[in-house]
Amino acid sequence: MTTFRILPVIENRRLGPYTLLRIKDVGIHKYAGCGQFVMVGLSFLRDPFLLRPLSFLSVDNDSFSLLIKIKGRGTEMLSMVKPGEYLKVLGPLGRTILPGEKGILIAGGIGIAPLFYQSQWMRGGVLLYGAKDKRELVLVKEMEDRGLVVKTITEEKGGTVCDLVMENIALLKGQRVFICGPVAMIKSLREIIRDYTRETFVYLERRMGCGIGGCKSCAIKTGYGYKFVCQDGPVFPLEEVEIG
Amino acid sequence: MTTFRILPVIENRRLGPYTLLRIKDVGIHKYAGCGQFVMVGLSFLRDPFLLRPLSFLSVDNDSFSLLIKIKGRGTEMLSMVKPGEYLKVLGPLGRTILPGEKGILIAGGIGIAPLFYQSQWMRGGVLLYGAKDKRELVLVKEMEDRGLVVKTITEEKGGTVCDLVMENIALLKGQRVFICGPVAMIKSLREIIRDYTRETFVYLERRMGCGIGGCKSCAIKTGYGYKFVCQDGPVFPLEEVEIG
Amino acid sequence: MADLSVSFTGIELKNPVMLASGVWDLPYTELIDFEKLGGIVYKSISLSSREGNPPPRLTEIPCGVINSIGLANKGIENFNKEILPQLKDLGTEVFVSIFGESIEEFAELTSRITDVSGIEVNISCPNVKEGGLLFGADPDIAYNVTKAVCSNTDLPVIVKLTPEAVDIVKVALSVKEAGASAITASNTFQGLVIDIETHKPIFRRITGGVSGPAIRPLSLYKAYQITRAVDIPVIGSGGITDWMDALEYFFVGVSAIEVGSAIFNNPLAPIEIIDNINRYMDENEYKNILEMKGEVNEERC
Amino acid sequence: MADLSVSFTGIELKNPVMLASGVWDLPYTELIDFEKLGGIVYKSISLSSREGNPPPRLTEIPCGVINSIGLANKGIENFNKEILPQLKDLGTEVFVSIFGESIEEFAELTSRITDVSGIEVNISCPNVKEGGLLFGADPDIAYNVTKAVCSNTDLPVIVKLTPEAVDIVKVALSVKEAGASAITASNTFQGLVIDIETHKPIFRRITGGVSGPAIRPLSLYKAYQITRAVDIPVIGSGGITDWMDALEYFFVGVSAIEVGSAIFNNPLAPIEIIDNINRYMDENEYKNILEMKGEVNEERC
Ligand SMILES: Cc1cc2nc3c(=O)[nH]c(=O)nc-3n(C[C@H](O)[C@H](O)[C@H](O)COP(=O)(O)OP(=O)(O)OC[C@H]3O[C@@H](n4cnc5c(N)ncnc54)[C@H](O)[C@@H]3O)c2cc1C
Ligand SMILES: Cc1cc2nc3c(=O)[nH]c(=O)nc-3n(C[C@H](O)[C@H](O)[C@H](O)COP(=O)(O)OP(=O)(O)OC[C@H]3O[C@@H](n4cnc5c(N)ncnc54)[C@H](O)[C@@H]3O)c2cc1C
Ligand SMILES: Cc1cc2nc3c(=O)[nH]c(=O)nc-3n(C[C@H](O)[C@H](O)[C@H](O)COP(=O)(O)O)c2cc1C
Ligand SMILES: Cc1cc2nc3c(=O)[nH]c(=O)nc-3n(C[C@H](O)[C@H](O)[C@H](O)COP(=O)(O)O)c2cc1C
Ligand code: FES
Ligand code: FES
Repeated sequence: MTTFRILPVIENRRLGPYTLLRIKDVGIHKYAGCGQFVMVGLSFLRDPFLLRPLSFLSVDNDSFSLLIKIKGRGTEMLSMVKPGEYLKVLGPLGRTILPGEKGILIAGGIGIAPLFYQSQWMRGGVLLYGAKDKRELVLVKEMEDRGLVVKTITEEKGGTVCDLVMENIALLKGQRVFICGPVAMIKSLREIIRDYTRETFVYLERRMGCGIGGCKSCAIKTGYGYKFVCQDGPVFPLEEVEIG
Repeated sequence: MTTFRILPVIENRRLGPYTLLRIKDVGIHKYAGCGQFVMVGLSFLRDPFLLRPLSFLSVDNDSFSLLIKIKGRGTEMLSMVKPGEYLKVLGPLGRTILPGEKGILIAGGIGIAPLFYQSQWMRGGVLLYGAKDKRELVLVKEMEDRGLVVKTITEEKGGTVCDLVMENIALLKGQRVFICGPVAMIKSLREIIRDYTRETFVYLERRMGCGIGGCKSCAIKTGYGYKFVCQDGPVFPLEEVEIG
Repeated sequence: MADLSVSFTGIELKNPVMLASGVWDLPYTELIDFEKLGGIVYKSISLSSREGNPPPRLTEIPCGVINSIGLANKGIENFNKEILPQLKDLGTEVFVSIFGESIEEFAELTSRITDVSGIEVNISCPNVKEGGLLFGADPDIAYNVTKAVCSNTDLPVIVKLTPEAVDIVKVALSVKEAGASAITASNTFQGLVIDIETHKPIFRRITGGVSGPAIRPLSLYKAYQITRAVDIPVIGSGGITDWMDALEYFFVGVSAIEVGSAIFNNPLAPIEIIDNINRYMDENEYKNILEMKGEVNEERC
Repeated sequence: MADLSVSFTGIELKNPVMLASGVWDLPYTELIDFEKLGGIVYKSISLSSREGNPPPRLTEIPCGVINSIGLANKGIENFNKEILPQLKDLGTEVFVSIFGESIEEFAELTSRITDVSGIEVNISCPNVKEGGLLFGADPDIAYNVTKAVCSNTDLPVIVKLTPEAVDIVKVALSVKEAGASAITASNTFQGLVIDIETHKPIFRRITGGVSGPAIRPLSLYKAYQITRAVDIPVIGSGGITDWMDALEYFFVGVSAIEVGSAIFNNPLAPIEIIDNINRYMDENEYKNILEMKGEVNEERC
């Protein structure tokens, strides 16, 4: 059930280089499915004009959380919202996916957000997680507590997610794999893992107008013509989509 | 010395139907003259695009206060600023005036703001003060504590400022009078007091672009051609200006 | 309770607030109570399916958006079979926007449209190679397109103009002459955004169409010019986000309005506009929308 | 340290950031370090004093302003005696904008201007009865005005165009032909705001000129069209509020920019733009502004 509402922020805290916003929303756990996201904006403002797509990071009975990396003005302003202030929230949006019982998650940077949520639906598995530096590696302990085997790498020392995946390529054999991270990472991974995995899914991003399938702006080329990230995604089989 | 700075709000409280904002600004008391104002806006925002002109309500060593009546979107958003948040502040602006030792102040509604500041520079006198209802009569006690004789009237019961002035017309004889309030009130008062006062000054409002004499948008017709409220005012001899 | 209904040249709306073409689709029925809307203009349909422009197709600008969708749609057959039946169930007046790359295409397309409350002729899209605003910028072509549409249908024909026309009033007069029942003024403005990372235009087709509050004073002026010069009803479009924006349009004399990009910022905008116009009319004792029309004075200096 | 200086057709600036005409006046010297600016264009001066339009003269719109100042100024004599000496002391290049209601007025005005770095010819003001954008919208009149100005001065002549011209590229080509050293693209757009309390246009002259971030994608497109079609330098104007906006203009090939309404929102905007362009060029190893020019590709689809 997708709704548009004005909801209060009840927590704003730093998590590594990111901002974690918790938003009050009683009953949201009944609607927010794995793979879904919300469009969020500051109330009162018409500049920034568009709401910003953000993945669910976690959902409980009376609130949900978002993890925000500052990219431009929109995310900067969202990061500064204080408890007691209100946000416009449109969602849940996107198709729910089958998380699978276990499976492999591959995260780059802020890509951890939707994968962390996905892990809430899983019973373990493996997380391969790369970031620029140690500070950017967040929620590792929580993922381990959920029963995932977490392997991390940082660019500071070690290398990229791709290096980490290559080191652990055997783990991917015959598995369902979910990837979320920057376009360049997805492109490289595609080559690396092509012959190993059973199925590979990727969380994609696109500039969005409406977030709900109205404006046709989040088009992505697939083997079946254009699809829409907000409506047909944001998670797609990797082999179906043209990346970048 | 006019400056443009980003300054923190240190207090936001209700005062009657208005919002009182206190803004930290060490040393401002050395610059902010009687009759002057500031242009204020929310930092980060380019919509509302223009800063809003607001009179000094009070000034001390390390802060100044503004009293805001919500009129449209700009004042509404300013009223919601929380302590710890920052405002863009341009000022002090406008010409300083000679408050005079005593004299008569006539305030309608939010017109009390600059007159309250003026009274900080005076040594008593009389305040004739009208408002819609009792809740709108603010700062009366403080004015009395400053040695002013305060007479009030509300539209609820009693009538308008004009009624109050007529009742007390004898007080105006040969005095310097300062008026701040809505245009309709100024117009009526002009007729009522014309033959009584020694000099009458009026605080005027105009839509402002720059606030500092750059854009020529705050023009007001005077006996000497157009003048500019931000630069030549906001206080003008009543007889010199065309009202409304 | 004020009477918000409007009726003009064969068009009857329970209130003057419509959803503009292209910004919404069926999923919005989950969010908005369509029964409350005066009308809906479905996104522009072409004879055959169009895949639209390569992404990115939309980005934000100050107080608005710029798009290069390129009229992606699945064609008239799909519309008639899959979409229209669902639209008809929504409890509001259904208009369909049509787009052709030639006059013949417009004619043919028109002949395949039945069972709607009216047709909106899109000769104003800035994001296509053929047709689009090239048609709407030229009074003669605009005349011919309108004529072709009008001769192939008995439905009310609304022509949606481009603010990029050399002389929008001339185009308005032409389409009136050709038989248009009403004019929508107006579509998006042409704009350019450069991606400062790539140093290139963000869109593959270089320019896009600018919409949202940013263009409101510009669009309102176009609507104003037309209401004063042309005596067929005008539907205002461009930057309307709240009831005060809507009033500005009514005061220049439009008969209805379309809400477009505003729904990206606030999906409930159209409903809030209706509720607030209602409240405003009650408070100001307007009995019907017509009373608010055209209160704008002659030039005064 | 990057070299921000630019030099074109007789104009030499220490950096490409100028203050636009009409938004500032001498009191700004208290706020901004003028020595840091590439140049300043003083507000449009006419032969004799003009009192300007009746108030209100300006109001806010989404992400911008709309003005109807009407070129209030005290005339050329006052400028030469009272203003110019003060401007010359500011340590930056001084340009003066001129405005006439006839070609003869432009010619006469020009002959009375000396001792500045250049003249900006304003044939693009939307807020006056005679001259203004009526001149700038017509390639022939634009030609004649430019010619008249150029034949009366040895100073660099910059012509400031209106985005409301039927074909701005044609006008640009005309003024180039007539001898213009550079083109400023562009002035404000025409817009309308209705006061919902009075139900009437907020301005006595009905329309006003729209500026600020709201128009940036529209103005940028005009600048882009001109830089591609006309081979004299272009100065970008319209909606520039920060260094990223400025870069968009440089990437379409302008030689300098003017910052206008932005100073209402942030008086320090021009200085911050200069500092940030400097930083950006260092970070990206641009050695001079020219290197950033015109990286925009041909149409790609
Ligand atoms: C389904 C989905 C889920 C996402 N989940 C998260 C998340 O959990 N945490 C997080 O930090 N980020 C997430 N993002 C990315 C986030 O939406 C962008 O970083 C953000 O929109 C950038 O806005 P901005 O104003 O800061 O940047 P700007 O670059 O100033 O934005 C300008 C415009 O571009 C759009 N835009 C820019 N980059 C992107 C992008 N990468 N994806 C989509 N739109 C973009 C903005 O929406 C806006 O319209 C997600 C994106 C999508 C599509
Ligand atoms: C010198 C001066 C001192 C002032 N002091 C105070 C004060 O101490 N407290 C207070 O509450 N108000 C004061 N005002 C009035 C206050 O500036 C306006 O109420 C405010 O600008 C309205 O903005 P808004 O966005 O809420 O309203 P909107 O109507 O949405 O504003 C739209 C535009 O109109 C302008 N505008 C609208 N009304 C006025 C007005 N009356 N005067 C100037 N500009 C206007 C706004 O600045 C803005 O550009 C003062 C005005 C001036 C000129
Ligand atoms: C994403 C998007 C898609 C659009 N598609 C169409 C379309 O298919 N047909 C059409 O006539 N107008 C289309 N428009 C224009 C709108 O219907 C509307 O006229 C314009 O955006 C101005 O109004 P607004 O400022 O309220 O958005 C589109 C606008 C946007 C933003
Ligand atoms: C209040 C105001 C006054 C202006 N006066 C003039 C003027 O006298 N001469 C002129 O050529 N342009 C004038 N302009 C136009 C600006 O110089 C500038 O070209 C335009 O506002 C677009 O740029 P911007 O969006 O950066 O403001 C004026 C603009 C404003 C807002
Ligand atoms: S964002 Fe509108 S269709 Fe996807
Ligand atoms: S507000 Fe700009 S001159 Fe007064």
